[in-house]
Amino acid sequence: MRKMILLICVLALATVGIAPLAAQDDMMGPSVMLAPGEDLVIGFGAALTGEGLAPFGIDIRRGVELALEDRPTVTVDDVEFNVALDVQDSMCSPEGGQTVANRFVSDDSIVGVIGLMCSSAAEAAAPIFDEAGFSTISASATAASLTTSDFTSFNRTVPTDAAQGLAAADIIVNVLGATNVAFIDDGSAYGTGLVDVIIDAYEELGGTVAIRDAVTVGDTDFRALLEDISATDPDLIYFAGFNAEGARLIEQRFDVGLEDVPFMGADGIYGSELVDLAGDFAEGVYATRPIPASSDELDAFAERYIETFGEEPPSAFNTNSYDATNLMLDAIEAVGYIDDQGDLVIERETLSEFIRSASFDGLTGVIECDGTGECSSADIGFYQITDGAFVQQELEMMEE
Amino acid sequence: MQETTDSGPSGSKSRPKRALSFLRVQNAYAFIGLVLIVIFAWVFFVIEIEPQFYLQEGERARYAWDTFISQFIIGLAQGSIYALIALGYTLVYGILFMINFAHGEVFMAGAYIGFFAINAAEQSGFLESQTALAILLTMGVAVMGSVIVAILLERIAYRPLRGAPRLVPLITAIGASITLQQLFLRLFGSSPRTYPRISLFVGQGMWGCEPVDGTTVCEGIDLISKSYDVLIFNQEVRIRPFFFVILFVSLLLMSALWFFIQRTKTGKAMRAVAEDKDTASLMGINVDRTIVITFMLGAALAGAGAVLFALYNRQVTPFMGFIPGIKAFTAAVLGGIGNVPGAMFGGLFLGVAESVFPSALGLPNQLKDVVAFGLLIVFMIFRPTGIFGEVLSEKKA
Amino acid sequence: MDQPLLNVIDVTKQFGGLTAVNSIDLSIKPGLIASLIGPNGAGKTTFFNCVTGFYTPNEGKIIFDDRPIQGMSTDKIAKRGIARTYQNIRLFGDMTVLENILVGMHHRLTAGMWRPILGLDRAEEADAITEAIRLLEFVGLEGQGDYMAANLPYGMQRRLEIARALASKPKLLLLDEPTAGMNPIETDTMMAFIRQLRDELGLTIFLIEHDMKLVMTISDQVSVMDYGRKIAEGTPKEIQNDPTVIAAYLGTNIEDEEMEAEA
Amino acid sequence: MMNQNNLRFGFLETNTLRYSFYAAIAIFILTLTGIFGTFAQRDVIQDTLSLDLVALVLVIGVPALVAGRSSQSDKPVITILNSAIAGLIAATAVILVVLLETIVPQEELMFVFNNYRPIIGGVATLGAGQDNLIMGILGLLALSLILGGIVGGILSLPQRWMLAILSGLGSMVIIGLMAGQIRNLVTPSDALGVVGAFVAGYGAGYATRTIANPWLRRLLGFIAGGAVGIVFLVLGNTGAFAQNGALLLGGDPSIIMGGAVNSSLTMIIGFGIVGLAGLIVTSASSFVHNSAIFLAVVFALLGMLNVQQRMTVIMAIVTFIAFAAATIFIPPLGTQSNKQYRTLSPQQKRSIDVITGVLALVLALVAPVFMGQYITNVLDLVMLYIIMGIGLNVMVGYAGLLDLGYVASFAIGAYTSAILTTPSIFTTGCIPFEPIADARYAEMCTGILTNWQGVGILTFWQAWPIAIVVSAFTGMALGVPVLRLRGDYLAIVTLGFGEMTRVLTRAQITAPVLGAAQGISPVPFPVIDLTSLNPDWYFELSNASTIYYLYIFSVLAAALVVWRLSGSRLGRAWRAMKADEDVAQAMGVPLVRTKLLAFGVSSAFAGLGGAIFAAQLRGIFPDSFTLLVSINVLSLIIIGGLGSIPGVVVGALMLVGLPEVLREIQDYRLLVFGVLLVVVMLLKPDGLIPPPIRQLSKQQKVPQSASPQPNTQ
Repeated sequence: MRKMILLICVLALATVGIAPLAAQDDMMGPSVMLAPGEDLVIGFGAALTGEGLAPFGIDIRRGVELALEDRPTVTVDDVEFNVALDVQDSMCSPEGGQTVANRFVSDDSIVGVIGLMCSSAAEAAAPIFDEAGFSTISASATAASLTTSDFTSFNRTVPTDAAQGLAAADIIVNVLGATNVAFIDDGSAYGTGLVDVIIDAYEELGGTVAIRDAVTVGDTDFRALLEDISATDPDLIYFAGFNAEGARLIEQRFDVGLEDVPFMGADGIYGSELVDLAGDFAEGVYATRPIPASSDELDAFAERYIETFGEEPPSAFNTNSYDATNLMLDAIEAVGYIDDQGDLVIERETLSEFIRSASFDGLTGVIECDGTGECSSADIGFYQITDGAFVQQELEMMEE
Repeated sequence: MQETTDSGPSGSKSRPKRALSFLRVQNAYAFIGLVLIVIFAWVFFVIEIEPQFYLQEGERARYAWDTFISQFIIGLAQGSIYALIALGYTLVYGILFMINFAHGEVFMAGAYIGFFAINAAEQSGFLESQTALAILLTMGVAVMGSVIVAILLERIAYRPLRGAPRLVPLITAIGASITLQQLFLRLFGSSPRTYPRISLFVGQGMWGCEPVDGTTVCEGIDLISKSYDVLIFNQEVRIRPFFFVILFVSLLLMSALWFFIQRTKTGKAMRAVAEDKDTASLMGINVDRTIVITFMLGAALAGAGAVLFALYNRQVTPFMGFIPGIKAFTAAVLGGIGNVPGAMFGGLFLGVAESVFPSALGLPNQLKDVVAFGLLIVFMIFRPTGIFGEVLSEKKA
Repeated sequence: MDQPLLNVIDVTKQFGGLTAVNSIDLSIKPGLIASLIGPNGAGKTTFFNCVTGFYTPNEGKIIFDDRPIQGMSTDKIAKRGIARTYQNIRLFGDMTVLENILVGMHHRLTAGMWRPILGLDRAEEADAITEAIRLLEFVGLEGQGDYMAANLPYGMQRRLEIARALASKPKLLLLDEPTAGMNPIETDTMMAFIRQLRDELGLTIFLIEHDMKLVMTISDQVSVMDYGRKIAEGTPKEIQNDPTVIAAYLGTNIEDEEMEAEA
Repeated sequence: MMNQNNLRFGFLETNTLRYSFYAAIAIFILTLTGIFGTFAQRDVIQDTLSLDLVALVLVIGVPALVAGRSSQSDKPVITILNSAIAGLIAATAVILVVLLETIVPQEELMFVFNNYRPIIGGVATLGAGQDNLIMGILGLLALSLILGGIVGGILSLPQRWMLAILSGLGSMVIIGLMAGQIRNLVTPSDALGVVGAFVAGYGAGYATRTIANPWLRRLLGFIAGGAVGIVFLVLGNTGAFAQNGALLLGGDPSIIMGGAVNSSLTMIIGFGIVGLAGLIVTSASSFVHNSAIFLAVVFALLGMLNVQQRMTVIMAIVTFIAFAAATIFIPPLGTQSNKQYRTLSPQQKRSIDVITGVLALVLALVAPVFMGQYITNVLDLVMLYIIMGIGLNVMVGYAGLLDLGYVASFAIGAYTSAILTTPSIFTTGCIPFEPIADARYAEMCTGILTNWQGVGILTFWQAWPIAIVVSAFTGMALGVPVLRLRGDYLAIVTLGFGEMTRVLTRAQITAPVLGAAQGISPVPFPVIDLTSLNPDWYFELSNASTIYYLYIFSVLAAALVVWRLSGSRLGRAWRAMKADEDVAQAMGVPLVRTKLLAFGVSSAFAGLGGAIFAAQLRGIFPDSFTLLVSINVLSLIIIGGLGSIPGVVVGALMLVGLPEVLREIQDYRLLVFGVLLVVVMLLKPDGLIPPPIRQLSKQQKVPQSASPQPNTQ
């Protein structure tokens, strides 16, 4: 026993002695240095395997790939550097996010990171990126808390849920005229967060919540839930979640007599995948997405997407990630310089500062970063599925 | 086996002896009856009595008979599919005492292979011209697919471990389950595949006549895709005939299985192997073959269930087997694992419970799994070996 | 010596409609070797199970050491001083021989959860192991302590099971067919061993046995069961001449008997 | 290998046909998953060897290997021929896909096989396109024959040579894939210094064999290492290790030389300890000896990688040679050291064991300095699973109670600690209330923010034990209703607990306390505040490298506690209960108490891990608490060997660490993981390291009584 205590004391002392060693692990300097001819590596983290969300992750990756196709190199002071992508599966879990973040920060040749995809992963990863002075630009992590928690590394080219939620509430009450709405989320951080925001705004606008419930991701039979909803006679069903569950809800509505009740969702169900899954049942479904207006550039981009990957984009996030990549590359070109030895130097801090105040015309509208990491304009587009495709709707407010 | 009374405490106090099995089934039915009575009493209370305390004049209660009836029928349909899968768990457990964790993936494989079959039928126009036949063929192909996967599974992952510690096959099963999921994901992609929307009209001229443009059109009833408003017990309820098709087909398949186990020679061999593998092999029964047949039977039911499931819910993904698999396993245990009628009843009960109870208890539907597993735990406390107990074999787990 | 150590009064055990043990009275005085015999299926093991607490009798009393024990759980009864072996050997197969014996000492040791964690159970463990090794020597298993129990030969497993029972320092030892499956030489050794148990350790022994030679040689008292009832009791001599016993055996399955003896 | 019914026709064995047929089916399917397309972009050796080529080689080589191994012939020619045939059959599967691609229209093929990308023109046809497809196919066939033959040839070599080649190739691929992660771990100067000191110590060990006094020898080893340290110190002071210094070009400023430890005395002592380690292993068991030397080899290679920065051809060759040579030459040395170890007296053995243990511990404590955030983070997760595995082992491995809902206890520990340490949770359900929003985490966890509105907010150190106790007691409480259940019924009920946890943590009705899907965030990180002792002693355990220490102490404590328990009266009762519940009870083991203790102890470890996990993530989200956690923990203890503590470590490394290594094969990660799970269980049904048999009678001093005397009870 005495030996044990002694051992513990020795170990404790040893740790106390070593801890500063480990704490001073900021080996990786605040800058990236690249010799001529080396690749400039950008990290990418999204959910690429696993259930349900992988199509989104792949879609986001494709946006990045298209951006890199446009700009395979960056040029700093007339020296060209190839851009390479380090793709990592961050899954949709906090520990997945943290692992990938640690992986990126421990490879000090990685200049910046596009991602992470899911809010929960991004939130767990942000402190690690902060500590290493990294800059990340997410194309899909929309949780409101990400830009209100003083993270220095986090930026996004997609509007916060708060913006989309406010817009959605406004559309529900003032455009669709619904005042007795059933809200469903998918139990994810995205879904519940969005519904939380909408309900607050919606109740303020005078609406009543008919029922609030959630589905389980991966579950298939939602008819019992829809029966409960049907008993409340809602004017509208609002769903915050993703395609697979959205399509099932849309379709199973018909089995419980809710086919005449309009169905509305957010960017999680915007995209061709929903129409593929739900087919004719999806006719008339509403959705919002964080892109204010369809433009020629957007159409051309969509065409190019189909040409390259052989299918319609399953979601809208590829455009956001296209913008995110361009923002990152712009920033690198702007802050990078060639030092006396001919190496490219990118100081992380100036990179971060640049991104946080960047502003340019992107595919999804004006990208203007406000200093908290919020880069997307908060304008929201409103769409309805007509003849098997999402068609933008004019926002005709009923009153005002 | 009369000897059991004298062969030492090979069972335990909590495990009644064989001599009682007759009585025990009686008890099981009594138990089910009791449970049903409690449930109906509660539903009656919630719908008829409770609202009188708070409902204003002219207001409609949220939870009424029509909701209950609809949810009950929906639950039966869902439960039938659970039961079909549960039978696979139960058959394998009854013989090998192992949880075939990959059975959900066998189900998934059937749905995928069925998808390609029905897709081909749709492309060739066969589906439209001979709908019923095409669906039957699809089912056949799906069953074959499931069976092949199950045979491979048994061959590769389980058979070499016949003598290994009990938990080892459980881990290979988990490994096989992950492998199959990922293999299908890599092969067929992560986006869900969707079964076509099929209409199969029956009873032209008998039901389903509608006045269209002044003339009466009798297209009959669409057994698969459409739903109809029907009066049941004076309640207007939306019914999709396919609910009953699922129930009916499942019951048919389960009876066929029951007949197979009870009456055929192979079925008797299965029961003998379940009772005692060594003795069975001494009696000239080919144990390996019997075990393979058991796997095939379970897989066939899962394959058929998968097509029903896919016609019903349409989406097919590599991960679709996981949740139904867990639920079916729960159902099998609820009924008494290793027990065929138990799995049937357990599946139906779990389906109905999931569907009805959250609303009846006034809880959000989100908590349906909590309700389902809560019930399971309560049942397990009262009946530690499931509602029907273990009948396929008397051996200790 | 007058007070019986075990006193069973009118014990009945039913399984549903089947009465396995039908109002048995039996008492054993300390220091005796008592036997229970009867045809297969007579309810002998069920009776053992009632005494050791595996079954709760439907009726009747079981008094051990002046206190009623019926309905108590088996671990409490074990604590009172009854230990047993099983017809089909039931060792803890994937534990070593020594560990099996140490489990037998369970209720005599005192360490709970905290003392081992803090390393304060060393002295107790050392004593227990020393005692267990002595016990092994006593039953003739010296040097086998670190083998897996399941890997021992059959005869040694029997002895280990007895050693495990002895480890709990019982007052009454119940042996369920201790010579089942043994050849005549092994049976003789076992017989001597049982006697040694009583003589050297002063135990009271109650055994079920089919081997009549053994029963008649070492028993002080023999009880006979048939169809759940006790049909006779007495010294070996008395039993050998009892007409009901002879009828029971001849009338039922004397063949089994002979086979048993030959085995 | 399995050898049932292996007949031979001419030179061809049926096993060869059997295995290569299975392999061909697997390869056919694998090719259809688009494996060659996916791997085409990934380089193992820069600009020389891409991953799809490695995949092709594996696809042909593994069947050849299996076929060659199963061949019973001792004639090398036959082995070689069989391997070649197996390789040929395997290649046929790839060619079938090529043919399929030419027959079936591409969009139809891709409709069914979503991830399939055309392989013609890729590595599978050796670069040949549609025009000279025949040549490509023939080339592949020829290649497969040759490759199979080579594999067969390697198999026919003496075992040690064969192992050497395989380990050389394997480590080359692994280091090549991980180059980006590990290239900055060790600088060349550090590597040179440390390996130099080690070698000096090792040499001293051999030189001083004749000296009898062990402590004198150890001192000499220490001095030898220290001398190397002094040399390097002098060199360092003359600027040899400056960034572009003369000794080795291109290295970063080193950790040891120019980094954190500036005191020359500390550095000399450090090198001395390395020298001591080098000396100790010359007379340690072969396991210790071999692993130490392999570690040194890896260290040297890392130093070289730091210079090269990529897996260049030279680096690949050096890696191959280093590992091959190590595999050939180290084991004989190990045998020698083992021999020496055997001849020592028990006391000396013990002292060597103790020193090895302490050195290993020191190594583990220093490791995060070298490993970088990523690897440390992976190790953190591995250790988390080790803690949970040790805990679950109590339940499953010892007490035989199958638990599929272990995640429930884990979640309870994590949430308890998160709730107790986070101020925001009691109010608005996770949005930090205003007065605290600006406060720094450190202030929160040093307890400044106590008694906010009557609710005490605790530091991590206060919340930790509470979390453990809460977990233990809820574990016991959940155990009460299921006491009567056995085996798989218990499994399903516990699975139910796990699933209920999953639903309840994200349900709306629990949102005010648990935060639903948004979880609880931010959870403050632990702070060790010893400023009262020394103003500099203020440590924030805020990143992977620092939280590592929390984990490693927990692992050691958990292992110690469970090791002690398993050999105690309680542990024996658990194992007896597992073997036969009824008999155990009849031997006086009180079942209820024993079972509940198993539930409690087991849950306590999950709670312990959960609390650290919450602090590590700095937030708790329901996504972390899925059935997969329970399954993973259960799998790792079974793969490692039920009831074995080293088994848990190996199992956790394999099940948690390996998927991270497999990250490099991206989309195939989980597929390989699943296959490995099956394969390991098939090859080692008792686990990788089955629990040891406790040699109680040896550990006991010889019984006092020499003569067998009757038991005087």
